[in-house]
Amino acid sequence: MSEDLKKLYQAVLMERQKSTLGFQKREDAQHIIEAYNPVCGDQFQIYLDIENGFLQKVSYHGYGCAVSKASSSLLVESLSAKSLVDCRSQLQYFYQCMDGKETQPPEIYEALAMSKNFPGRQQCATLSWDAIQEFLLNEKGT
Amino acid sequence: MSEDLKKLYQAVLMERQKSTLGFQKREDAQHIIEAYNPVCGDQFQIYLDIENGFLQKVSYHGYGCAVSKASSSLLVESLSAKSLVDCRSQLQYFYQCMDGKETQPPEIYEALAMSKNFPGRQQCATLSWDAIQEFLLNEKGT
Amino acid sequence: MFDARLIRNQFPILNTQDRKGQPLVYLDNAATTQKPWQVMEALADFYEHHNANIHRGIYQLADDATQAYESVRAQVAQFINATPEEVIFCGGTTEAINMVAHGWGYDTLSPGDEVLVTAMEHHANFVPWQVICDRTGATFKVLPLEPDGSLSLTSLEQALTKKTKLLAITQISNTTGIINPLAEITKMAHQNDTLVLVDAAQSIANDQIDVQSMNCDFLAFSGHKLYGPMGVGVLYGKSTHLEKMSPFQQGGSMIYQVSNNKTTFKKAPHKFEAGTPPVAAALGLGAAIRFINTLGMANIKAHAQELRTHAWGKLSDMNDVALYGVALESGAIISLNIKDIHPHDVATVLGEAGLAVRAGHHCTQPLMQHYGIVGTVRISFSVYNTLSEIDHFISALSKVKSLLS
Amino acid sequence: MFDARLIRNQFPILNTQDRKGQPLVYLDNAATTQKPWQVMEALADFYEHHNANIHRGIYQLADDATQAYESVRAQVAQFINATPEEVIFCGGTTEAINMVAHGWGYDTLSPGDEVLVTAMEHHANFVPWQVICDRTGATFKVLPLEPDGSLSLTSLEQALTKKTKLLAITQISNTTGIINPLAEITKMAHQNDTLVLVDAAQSIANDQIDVQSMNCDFLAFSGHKLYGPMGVGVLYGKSTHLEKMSPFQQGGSMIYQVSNNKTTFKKAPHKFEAGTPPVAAALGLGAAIRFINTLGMANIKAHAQELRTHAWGKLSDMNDVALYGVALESGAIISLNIKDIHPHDVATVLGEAGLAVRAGHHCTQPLMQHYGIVGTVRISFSVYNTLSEIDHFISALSKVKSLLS
Ligand SMILES: Cc1ncc(COP(=O)(O)O)c(C=O)c1O
Ligand SMILES: Cc1ncc(COP(=O)(O)O)c(C=O)c1O
Repeated sequence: MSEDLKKLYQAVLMERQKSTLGFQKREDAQHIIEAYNPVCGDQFQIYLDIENGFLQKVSYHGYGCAVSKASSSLLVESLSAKSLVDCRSQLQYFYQCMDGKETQPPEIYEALAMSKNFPGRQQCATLSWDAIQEFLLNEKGT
Repeated sequence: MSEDLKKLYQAVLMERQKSTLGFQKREDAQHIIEAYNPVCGDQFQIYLDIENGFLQKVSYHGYGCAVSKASSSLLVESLSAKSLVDCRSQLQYFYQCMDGKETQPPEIYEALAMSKNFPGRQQCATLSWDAIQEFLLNEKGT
Repeated sequence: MFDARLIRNQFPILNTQDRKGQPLVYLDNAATTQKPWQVMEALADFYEHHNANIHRGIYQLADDATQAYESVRAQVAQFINATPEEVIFCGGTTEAINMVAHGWGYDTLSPGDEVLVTAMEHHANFVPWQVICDRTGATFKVLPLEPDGSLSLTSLEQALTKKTKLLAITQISNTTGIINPLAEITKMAHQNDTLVLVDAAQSIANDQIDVQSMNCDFLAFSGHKLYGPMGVGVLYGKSTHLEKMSPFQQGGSMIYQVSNNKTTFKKAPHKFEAGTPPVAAALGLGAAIRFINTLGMANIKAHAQELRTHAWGKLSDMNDVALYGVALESGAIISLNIKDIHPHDVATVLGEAGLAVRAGHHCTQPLMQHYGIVGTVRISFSVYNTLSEIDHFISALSKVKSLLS
Repeated sequence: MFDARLIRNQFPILNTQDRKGQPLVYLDNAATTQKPWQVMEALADFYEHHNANIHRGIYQLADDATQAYESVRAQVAQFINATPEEVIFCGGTTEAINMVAHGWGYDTLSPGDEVLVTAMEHHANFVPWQVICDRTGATFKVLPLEPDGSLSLTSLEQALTKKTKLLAITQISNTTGIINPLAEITKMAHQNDTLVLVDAAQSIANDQIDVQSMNCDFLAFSGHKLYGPMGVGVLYGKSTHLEKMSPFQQGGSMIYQVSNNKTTFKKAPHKFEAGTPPVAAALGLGAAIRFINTLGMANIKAHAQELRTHAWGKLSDMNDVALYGVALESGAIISLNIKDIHPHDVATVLGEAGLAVRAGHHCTQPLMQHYGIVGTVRISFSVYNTLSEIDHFISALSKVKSLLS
């Protein structure tokens, strides 16, 4: 069992997967964003409202692997109650960690970044983030 | 230049090709039979009448290579004024010569049979004969 | 029977190691099989000694290439008990099915007609029918399955009516390995004048196929699932159907005569082979069929059954493993899930241990919807797999559980 | 420039002999080129080290295969100055054109619309348009040529109207080598909002192609005419068109989501690649492009021009030889006839002398009808042909005449 694999799965991810942080359906949300990977069938909805330029009541629901779930849960944690501006920079920071460009990433980001060492798993770590990024691109306002 | 090639082309074929034996359009023929090879585009019409069970006024016209022309001309010569029965056995004899099953074929048949030693040329020797054979199959009467 | 360990020597890739120095345990044969050296040899031999475009050349090379290509057609015909005129070369199962869906379907289907497929079909035998029905106004019907994922012949009988113009059905499910009894099914269908297209992608390498006794109207398979190269496949069709069917593609080699106003086509099979075909790949397929014939299909089938029975037994002893499909009378495929662990996570951990298995929906989303799941872990067997590889898989599964649950 | 004699060493087949012990003089490159060893090596390497089905695997092998396949897509994109999303792999030129004719044409064309082709098109760029026009009720128009077989831009300008939805045109005639000035032609066509599909089957190996400066809407070519394997080809399409275009085939790997009622497709290029693609052949195409890049397209073109000029000069000195097309600014192809001798008879005699040339209509029957002939003898050149091979051909022609006339 390689070290990379342990890093990817152990501790952090397992914990998050078991916790239910942010795992909640909310059909009356202002925005329901689809995150879908046609290759593996993983599919999440991200629920959020935007109030005065801040993301509120962010949650997610759906089905996916440990990596994509942990990553979605992290997304909820990272973007909740942030302004659109802050969300955008948070996303940038996240992708820098994923690309290994950030030299001192938080432990959980570092663990997720390990996914790129595993065939076909890169997208799992970024699935929900990619969906939010596309949403924010189209969303006017700062 | 191989012996086979000389046999195929020399003397007999050249002579026939130059001669115009049976090379004649006849739009008012009772039967006009198409012989067409889609691969090379060779295309002949065979004209004939059937009178009391005998092939009459057989001729051919069209465009093709030296081998298919010689073979068509030979066909005209071989079937003219023959009864349907005799035509059918003549065809059988022709194919036996082509297949090398006849041990003492006439010189011209033997020359045509050489075509099977040359890539893509087998059909040239039998093009018109194949068309007549199909015609005779559908033609009732003996 | 044969010794799988000896057969492995004929497959160069099985003697290589991954980046970590682990040997390859290849259990993804339903996706594509590995290739014996004879197949690579056939490809190289063609390009080094016989390469020419076929059907149009008047020199030795082109003639050799044409004859070699046509002799594989005869070989395929013999392999499935058809005549060469009924064997059409194409790119693979997917193209073969599209040829019928669009070629036959476009001319034949109209509103009121129905096309019936089962809920266990691969997308390749599902979506083309959905699309052509949409275009022609015919009705696309999906036959539901029994809870275990198998087909009920009673339901099938009820679903078949005079309106059903065609039934498109797989011989072996690529997800569960379930085998459909096709000889019975074609009999049922023909009573309603329903044509039957058989997707033989999974059966072609695992069971003797006889299109006469099966009495199917069309049958499709890919070379690459039969130890042959990618990029070549076969559509079998009964001559009476092929005569009437329009060519899916048009181009060189399939033309009888072309003019500005009118174009006529050659007879089958050439009518359906527009353009330069994959000649080398076809010769590779020929080599693959020779390889299979040497082993003997009965032996191949028995070997796969031995592996499957062994694996199914071990897996059903594990109480947090869910198995899909049925224990017996199945193809060389098993689909499973470990409780609360996503199939991709399972496959990643197994992959690290050198085990190549597939995880996901296996291009059978309707079947996933039937089971109410998103995906499975799938293992599938071939002539070179051994019982000890299965044991290795089973013990790796335990590691997965300890890491992930 | 390069020395063709040294290049020959890279082509194993050129070092073999025919049954009579004669070396191969291969002058049928327009039908298919021979393959350098790098291409065979790429095929074998894939099957011996990386064989797996792509796009769906979570193990190393499948990931390697996917990345290798996608890297060839990027390589092709660079080769023709496109982006990878605009590069669709398929079976060859014929399939590429059929994808557009049936995918784009079916949705777009209706009565009153016109599709324009030229009388010099290969059947592959003629018949699919004829068929789709017939199905949709659009008008199929064939642009006549000048007596020498070339295209008049004035006639083309007159033929293009607002009704012309698409112009399908070859870059280089596969029969005469005539080159059509495509940058000018696309400009003319776009003034009428006419899309332009370029058949690059003959130009891809003989001239630098830049889809941006050519500004074509679609472009099609085959790997096997570019030193690559048979069974793989490319359709380039501008992204805006590809987004809207329906997939010609449906199946695995191109699906976004499938259910009984509705199916959605992925984005281009994947939307157009249903089923298992010819991965090894694509890698072979990658090796072929590397081979070409090493030689340099400018050198390749100059070499072909040298051979053509030499051959054309010698042939035009022979007073019973008719030449078709134009002397200058032509691709690596010459078509001819010897007075009163049928092209097949010429090719048979040449074939006996080890010379591989093509005879017939070259899948351009409308062009034959234009010239009022049934066929020609065609020679076509490649990087490995030498001036002395041309001389050998010329002297063999004399033998043909002495034997046959
Ligand atoms: C100009 C032209 N277009 C199309 C084709 C068809 O190519 P393929 O047979 O590889 O599909 C050819 C080659 O035969 C050609 O020369
Ligand atoms: C049952 C079944 N049908 C069709 C296909 C499609 O085959 P291909 O991708 O070779 O066209 C497959 C393989 O993926 C399959 O398993």
